[in-house]
Amino acid sequence: MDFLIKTLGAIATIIVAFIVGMLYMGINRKITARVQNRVGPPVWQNYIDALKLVSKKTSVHHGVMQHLAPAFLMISSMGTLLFIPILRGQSWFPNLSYHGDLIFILYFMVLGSLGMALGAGQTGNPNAAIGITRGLSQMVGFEIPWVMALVAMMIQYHTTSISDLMAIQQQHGWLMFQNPLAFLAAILAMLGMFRYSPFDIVGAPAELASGPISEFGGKYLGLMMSSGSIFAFTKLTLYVDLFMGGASNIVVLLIETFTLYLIPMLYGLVSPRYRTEQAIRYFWGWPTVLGLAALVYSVVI
Amino acid sequence: MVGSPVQLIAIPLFAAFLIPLLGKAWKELVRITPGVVILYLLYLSVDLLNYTIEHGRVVEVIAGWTPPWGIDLVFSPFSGFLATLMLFMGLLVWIYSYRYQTFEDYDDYEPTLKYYLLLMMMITASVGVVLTGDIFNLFVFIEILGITAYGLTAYYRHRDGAEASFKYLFIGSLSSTFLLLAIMIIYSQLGTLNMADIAVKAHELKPVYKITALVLFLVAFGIEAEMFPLNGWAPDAYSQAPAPVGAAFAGIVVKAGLYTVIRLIYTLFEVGGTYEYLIVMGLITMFFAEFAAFSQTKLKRMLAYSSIGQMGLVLVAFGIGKEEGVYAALFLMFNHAIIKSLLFMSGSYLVYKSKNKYISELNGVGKMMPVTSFLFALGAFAIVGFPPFAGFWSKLAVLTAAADSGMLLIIALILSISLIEVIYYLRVVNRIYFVKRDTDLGITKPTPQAMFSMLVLGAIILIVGFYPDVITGVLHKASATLLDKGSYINDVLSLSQTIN
Amino acid sequence: MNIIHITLGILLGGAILTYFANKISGVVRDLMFISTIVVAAALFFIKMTPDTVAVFNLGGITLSLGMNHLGLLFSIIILGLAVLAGFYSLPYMKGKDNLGFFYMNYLLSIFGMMGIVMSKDLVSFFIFWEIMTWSSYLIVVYNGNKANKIGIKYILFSALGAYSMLMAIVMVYSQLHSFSIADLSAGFTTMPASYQITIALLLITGFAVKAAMMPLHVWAPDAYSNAPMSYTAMFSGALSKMGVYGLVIVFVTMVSHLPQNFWVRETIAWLGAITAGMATIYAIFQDDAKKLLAYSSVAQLGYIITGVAIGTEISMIAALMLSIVHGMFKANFFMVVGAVERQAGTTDLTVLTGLIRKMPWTFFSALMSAIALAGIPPLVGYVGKWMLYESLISNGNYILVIVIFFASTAGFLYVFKILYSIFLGQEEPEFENVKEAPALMVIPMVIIALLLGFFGAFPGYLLKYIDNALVVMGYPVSQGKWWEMTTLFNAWGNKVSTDLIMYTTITVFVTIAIVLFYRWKNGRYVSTKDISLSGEMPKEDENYSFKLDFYKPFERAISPLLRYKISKYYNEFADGMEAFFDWTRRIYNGNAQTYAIYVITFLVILLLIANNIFTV
Amino acid sequence: MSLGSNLDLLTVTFYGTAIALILIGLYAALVKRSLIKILIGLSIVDSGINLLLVSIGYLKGGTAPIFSPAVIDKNPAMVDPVPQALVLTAIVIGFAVTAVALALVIRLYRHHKTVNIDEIKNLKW
Repeated sequence: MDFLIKTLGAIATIIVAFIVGMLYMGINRKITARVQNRVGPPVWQNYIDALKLVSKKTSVHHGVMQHLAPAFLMISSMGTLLFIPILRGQSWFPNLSYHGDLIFILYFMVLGSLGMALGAGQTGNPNAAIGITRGLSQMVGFEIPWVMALVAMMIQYHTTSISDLMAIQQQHGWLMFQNPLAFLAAILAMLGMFRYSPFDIVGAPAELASGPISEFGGKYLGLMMSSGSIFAFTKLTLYVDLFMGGASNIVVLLIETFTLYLIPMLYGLVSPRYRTEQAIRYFWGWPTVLGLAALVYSVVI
Repeated sequence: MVGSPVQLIAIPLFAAFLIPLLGKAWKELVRITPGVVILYLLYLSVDLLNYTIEHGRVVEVIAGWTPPWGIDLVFSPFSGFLATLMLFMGLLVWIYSYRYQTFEDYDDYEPTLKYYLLLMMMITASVGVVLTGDIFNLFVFIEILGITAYGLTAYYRHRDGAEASFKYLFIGSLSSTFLLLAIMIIYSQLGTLNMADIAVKAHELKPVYKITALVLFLVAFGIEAEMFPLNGWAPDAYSQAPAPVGAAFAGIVVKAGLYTVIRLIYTLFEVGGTYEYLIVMGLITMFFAEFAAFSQTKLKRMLAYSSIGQMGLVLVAFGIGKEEGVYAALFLMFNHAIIKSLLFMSGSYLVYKSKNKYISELNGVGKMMPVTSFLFALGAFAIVGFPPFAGFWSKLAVLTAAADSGMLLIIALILSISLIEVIYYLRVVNRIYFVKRDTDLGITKPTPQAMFSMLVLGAIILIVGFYPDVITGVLHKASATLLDKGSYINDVLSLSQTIN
Repeated sequence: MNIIHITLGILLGGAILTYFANKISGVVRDLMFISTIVVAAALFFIKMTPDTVAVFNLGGITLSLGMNHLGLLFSIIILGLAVLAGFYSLPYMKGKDNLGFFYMNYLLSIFGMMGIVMSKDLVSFFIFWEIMTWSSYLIVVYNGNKANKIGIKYILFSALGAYSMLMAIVMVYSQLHSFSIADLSAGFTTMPASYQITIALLLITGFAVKAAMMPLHVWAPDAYSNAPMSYTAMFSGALSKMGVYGLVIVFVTMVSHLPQNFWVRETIAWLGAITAGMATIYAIFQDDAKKLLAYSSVAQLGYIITGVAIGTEISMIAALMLSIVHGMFKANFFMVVGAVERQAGTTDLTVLTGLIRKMPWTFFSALMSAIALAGIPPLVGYVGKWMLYESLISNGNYILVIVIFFASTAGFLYVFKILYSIFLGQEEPEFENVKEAPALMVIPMVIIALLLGFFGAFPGYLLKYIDNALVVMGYPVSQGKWWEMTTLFNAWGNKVSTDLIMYTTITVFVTIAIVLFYRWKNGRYVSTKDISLSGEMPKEDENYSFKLDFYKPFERAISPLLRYKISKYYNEFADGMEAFFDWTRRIYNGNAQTYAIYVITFLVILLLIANNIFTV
Repeated sequence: MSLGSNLDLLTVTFYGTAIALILIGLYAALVKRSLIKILIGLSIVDSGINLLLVSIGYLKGGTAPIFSPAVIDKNPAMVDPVPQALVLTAIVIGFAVTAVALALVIRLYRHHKTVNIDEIKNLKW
C-alpha cells in the first residue's frame, strides 16, 4: 500500500513536472516571438506538438542506440526529479529525496546526456556528432563553476543533502543571500545548462541543423521534448531548493522557478551565439573566479 | 687431503711442457692432456678446500727452506676458493675451446698446440699468483701470466690481436717494472720477501719507503686489476682474444689481478686510507667503464668494458671492508666469473660470422640460435642483477654492506650505474629477440662441448639464483679468513719454529 | 607445504611447462596455460586462509610469505582478472608466433604479483617485484614494435623505481637489521628522522613508477598500448595496482608517523590529481584507441593515488574501491579494443566506424565499462568516485576536489569519443563483413559488464573485503559508519541508496523502452547513409562520420595547458647523457703510448699526494 | 742493511747510473714514436732496475756467496745472495718479454706496414 502511494506520488510528480516544463517552453516561445516582434504560437502549442509527435505512426531509426536514446534521457530527467525534494518539508511526495545527495545528482544528470550522445552518434549524421562534441566540451566548461558553487555551500553548511540545505535555509535565510558569490556562479553556470543562446552551440539551428536531434522524429522527438521539459523543471526546482530555500507550496514553487527561468531566457534573447571555445573560456573566466571567491568566502566564514 | 698445494703448481707446469712431446706421439693428446690435468687439479683443490674449511689453512714449504727464507704456498679458504674458481673456469674454458672451429682453420696443428700450452701456463700462473706466499714469487707468476696472456691475445693473425697484445705488453711491462722497484724497496729495508714476514715487520719501515712502496704496488697491481686509468689495454685485449680466452680473462686473469691488490691492502700493509682509495678508484673505474660500455657499437668491447665496470664494483665492495664487504666482493667475483664468461662464450657465437662484431648484427638472431641466445639473455639478466638470478644476491650483499657502513651516497651511485647497465644490456637482448633480422649473415651452431660448458654456466646461474646457500657458506669462511691477518702470519711463520 | 607453496609452485611450474608445451602443440600449450591459472585461482580461493605462512631461508636471509586481508583483496583483483583475461587471450592470441614465450611471461608476471601480495619481508617483496617487472617488460616488447624505444623506456623507469626501493630496503636493514615488513612498521619511528623521510620518499618513488604517477608516468602510455591487449588488461587492471598496494602500505605504516606527514600527503595527493587532469586531457586528443585507454588508465590511477595519499578512512575505502573497479572496467575496455582490433584489424579511431551492429555484445560491455569509467550512477564506478569526493570535501581539500572533478568531467569526452568512433557513426563498406568476436572473448567481457551493474546496486559485497583489508591496516571497522550493503554515508551522515538508484533507473528505462517498443513494427531500420543531410544523401563510397579534430574547440580552449610536455624534458636529458657518455669514452684513444702516459702520470700524482691520502 | 749504511762513491755511482737508466728508458718509452725504440726504452728500464737490485745486495769487499769449507771457517762478509738470484730471474723474464714484444712488432709491421705507434690505432673508444 505504502509502496503504491509512493509510486503514485512519483508519477504525479512527473506529470506535474511535464506540464509545468511544457508550459514554460510555451511561454518561452511566446516571449521570444514578442521580442522578435512576431505573434508567436499559443502558450499550449508545445502540448499539441508533443501529442502530435508521440501519436505519429511511422518512425525510422538507425539502430538500437538511437531507439533507446530517449529512454536514457528520461532516466536522468525523471530519475533526478525523483531524487530532488519538490516542496519544502516533504509534505508533498517525498519520493526518494532522502536517498541521494548533491554529488550523486551531479553525476546522475549526466547519464541522459551520455545516452542521448550515443543515440545521436548512431544516426551517423555528422551534424549530430559535432553537436555532441560541442555539448560535452561546453559541459566541461560550466561544470567547473557549478561544482565550485555547490562545494562552497557544502563546506559552509557541512552537508551534501538537499533536504538539509533547505532546512538550514529555514533558520539562516536563503543561501543566495548567505553566499551570494556561490549563487552568482551557479546562475552563470545555469546559462550553459539551459543551452539557450549564447550557449546554444549544441543545437545551433543555423550551422548544425539542430545538431543531435536532427535525425530524431516522431515519438523519439516527442519523448525527447517531454524529457527536456521535465529536465528543465527539475533543474529549476533544484536551484530553488538550493538557493531559495525551496517552496512551501506549488504556487510559490511556480513563481520562483519561473523567475529563475527568466534569467537564461532573457539573457538568451539579447545575445548572439558563442563559438565553443569562447563558451568554455567564458565559463572559465568570471564564473570560475566567482566560484573560487565563493569557496574562499565559505571557508573563511 | 689427497695432495699438497705444490701439486697445483708443479703438475700443470710439468704437463704444459709435456704437451708438445705428447703431441708428437698422438696429436689428439695435445687437446686432451690439459683437460685431464685441470680436471685432476680441480678435484685436488676442491678436496683441499674442504680440508682447509674444516682444519684451517694449509701452508706448504718448497724445498725445505722454511719461511721467511724459503718460498711457501698458502692454501687458505680465501686463496683456495679463488684457486678452485680459477681451475673450474679453466676446465669450462677448456671444454668450450675443445675443437673450437677457428683453431682448426689453420692447416697445421701448431697453433692448437700453442693455444693449449699457453692456456695451461696461464691457468697455472693465475693459481700460482693466488697461492704463493712469497712476494718475489708473486712477481714471477705475474710475469708468466702476462707473457701467456700476451701470446693468447695475439692468437688470431687476421685480427688486430697483435695491436691489443702490444698495448697489453707495454702497460704490463711498466707494471712489472714498478712491481720490481717496490719489491726492491721492501727487500732493501726489511731484508725479507715473505709476505707474512713483511706483514710483521711492516711497521719498521720508514714512512717514506712505506708510502713509496705502497704506491708502486698499488699502481703495479692496479694495472693487473684493470683499475682506471690504468686499464687502457683491457678492452682491446678482451675483444681481440679468441672467445674462450676472453672468457678466461674475465674468469681467471682479472681475478688474479684483483687478488694481488686485496692481498696487498688486507695483509701486506697496515696503511690508513687504502680502503677509501679502493672505494674511490672503484667508483671511478665503474663510472668510466660503464659510460664507455653504454656507447659501444661492438659486442665484445661492450662486454669488456662492462667487465671492467664489474671489477670496479668489486673494488668498492672490498673497500667497504668488514666481513660483509669482503663477502659481497667475493660473491661478486664468483658471479662475475660465471656470468661474464657465459656472456663471452655465448656472445661470441652470436656474432661468430660477422667480421666487426657489431651489436646491430645481432638483430633477430634469437630465432636462428634459440639456445645460445637464451643463454646470453640469461647472462644479461643475471649480470644486471634481476632476481631470481645469481647477480641479484651479490648486488644485494654489496648494498647491504654499504648501508651498514652508512655509505648512502655510494649506494646511490652504484644503483645509478646499474641503471646504465640495465639499459645497454637490455638493448642487446631486445635486438636479439625483438628486432627483425636485417643482415644476411649466416650463423654457426656452437659445438656440443661449447654448448655443454655454456649450459653448465647457465645452470649455475639459475641454481645460485634460486638457492644461493650452495655458495654462501664457503664465501663467508673465505672472507673471514682474509680478514684474520693474525692467523695468516701465525700459520706461516710458525713453520720455522716447528721445523728447526 | 601449504597453500602458499602450492599456489606459487603451480604458477611457476605452469609457466615453465607452458613454455615447453609450446614445443608439443598449440592446444597443449593453451590448455596448460589456462588450467594453470584456473587451478591456481581455484585452489587459492578455496584453501587460502589469512593466517597461512611460509618461510624460506636463502643466503642467510629469511624470506617469509604470508597472507592478510589486504593481500587477499589485491589477489582477488589479480586472479579474478587473470582468469577472465586468460580465457580471453586464448582466441585473441591465436596464430601469433612464439606464444610459449608470451604465455610463460604472462604466468610469470601473475606469479610475481601473487608473490608481492604475499610477501611479508622486503627482500621477497623486491624479488617478486622484479620478476613481475621483467616478465611484463618481455611482454611489452614481445611484438617487437619499437622495442628499443618503448621497452627501454619502460624498463628504465621500472628499474629507477625498483632501485630506489632497493636503496630504501638496504637502508631499513642497516637500521633495524631485519627485512621483515612487520619489524619495519614497528621500528620505523625508532629510526633517525633523516632516514625516516628518505626511506618513505624512496619507497613512494618506487611504487609511484608502477602506479604511473606524474612525473614518472611517461612509460605508461606506450607500454600499455604496445603490449598485446589480452595482457594489457592485466597490466593496467592488476599490475599497476601493485604500485597502489605498495603506496597503501607506505602511507599507512610510514608516512603517518613522519613529522612532515602533512606535506608529503598533500604533495602526493596533488601530484595524483594533476596526473588525473593532464592524463585525461591527453587521452581526449588521442586518435588511437589503445593510446586513449592507456592515458585514461594513468588518469584513473591518479584518482587512486590521491585517495591513498589523503589517507583518511573514507578516502582509503574510495581508493581501494576505485582500484578494484578500475581493474574491472579498464580490463574490460582493453579487452573490447582487443576484440575490435582482432575483428576489424585496426584500433585507429579515425578509421573505425559503425561497428555496433556488427559487434553488439562487445558494444554492450564497452558501454557498461564506459558508464562505470565516467563514474555515472547506477553502475559501480560511481561509488568510488562519490566516496573520493566526500573524503576530499570533508578533509578540506577543496581545490583538489575541483581539479579531480574537472578531470572526471573531461573524462566524459574521451569516453564518448572512443564509444562513438568505434561503434557509432556511419557504417563503412570496408567493415561490411566484420563478425562478433568469438564466444571465449565475449563472455569474459559480458561477465565483467554485468558485475559492474551488480556491484552498482550492491557495493557492499566489495566494500566488505575492503573493510577487512583496512582493518588489517589498523583502521576502524567502517561498515555501518561509512557504508551498508546498499547504502553509502559521508562524513556528515548524508546517504545514498545505491539499490534504489538502480531500481529507479531500471523502472524508468523499462517503462520508456516499452513505450518505444510499442508498435515497433512501424519503426523500420534505415541505413546510416539515409540521413537528412540538408536533403542530399551520401553515396555508398563516401563516409560522413565526424572523425578528425574531434575535440578541436576544446583543444583551442585549453591550448595553454598543452604547451608543457614532460617527455620533452626527459628526452633532452637522455640525449645529453648519451652525448656525455660518448665523450668520456674518448679517453681510450687507442694509442698505447697515451695509456702508458696515463699510468706514469697516475703514478706521479699518487706519489705526490700519497702523504695526504695514506696515513701510516 | 739499510740503504743509508754504506754510502760511498761507488755505491752512489751504482744507484745514480741505475736511476739514470730508468729515467732514460722511460723517456724513450713514452716519447719515441717507433715501436722498436719504445721496446729499447723498456729494456733499458729493465736493466736499470736490475742494476739497482744488484747494487742493493752489494757489500764492500764481500766475497761471492758460495759455501765452501774454506769460506765457512774463515767466515768473511758475504754479499747478499738473494738480490742476485732475483736479478737473474728478472733478466730472464725481461728477455722473454722482449722476445714476445719483438715478435709482436713484426706481426704489427706486416699488418700495418709501419712501426709508428700513432698509426696503429684500430682499436679505440
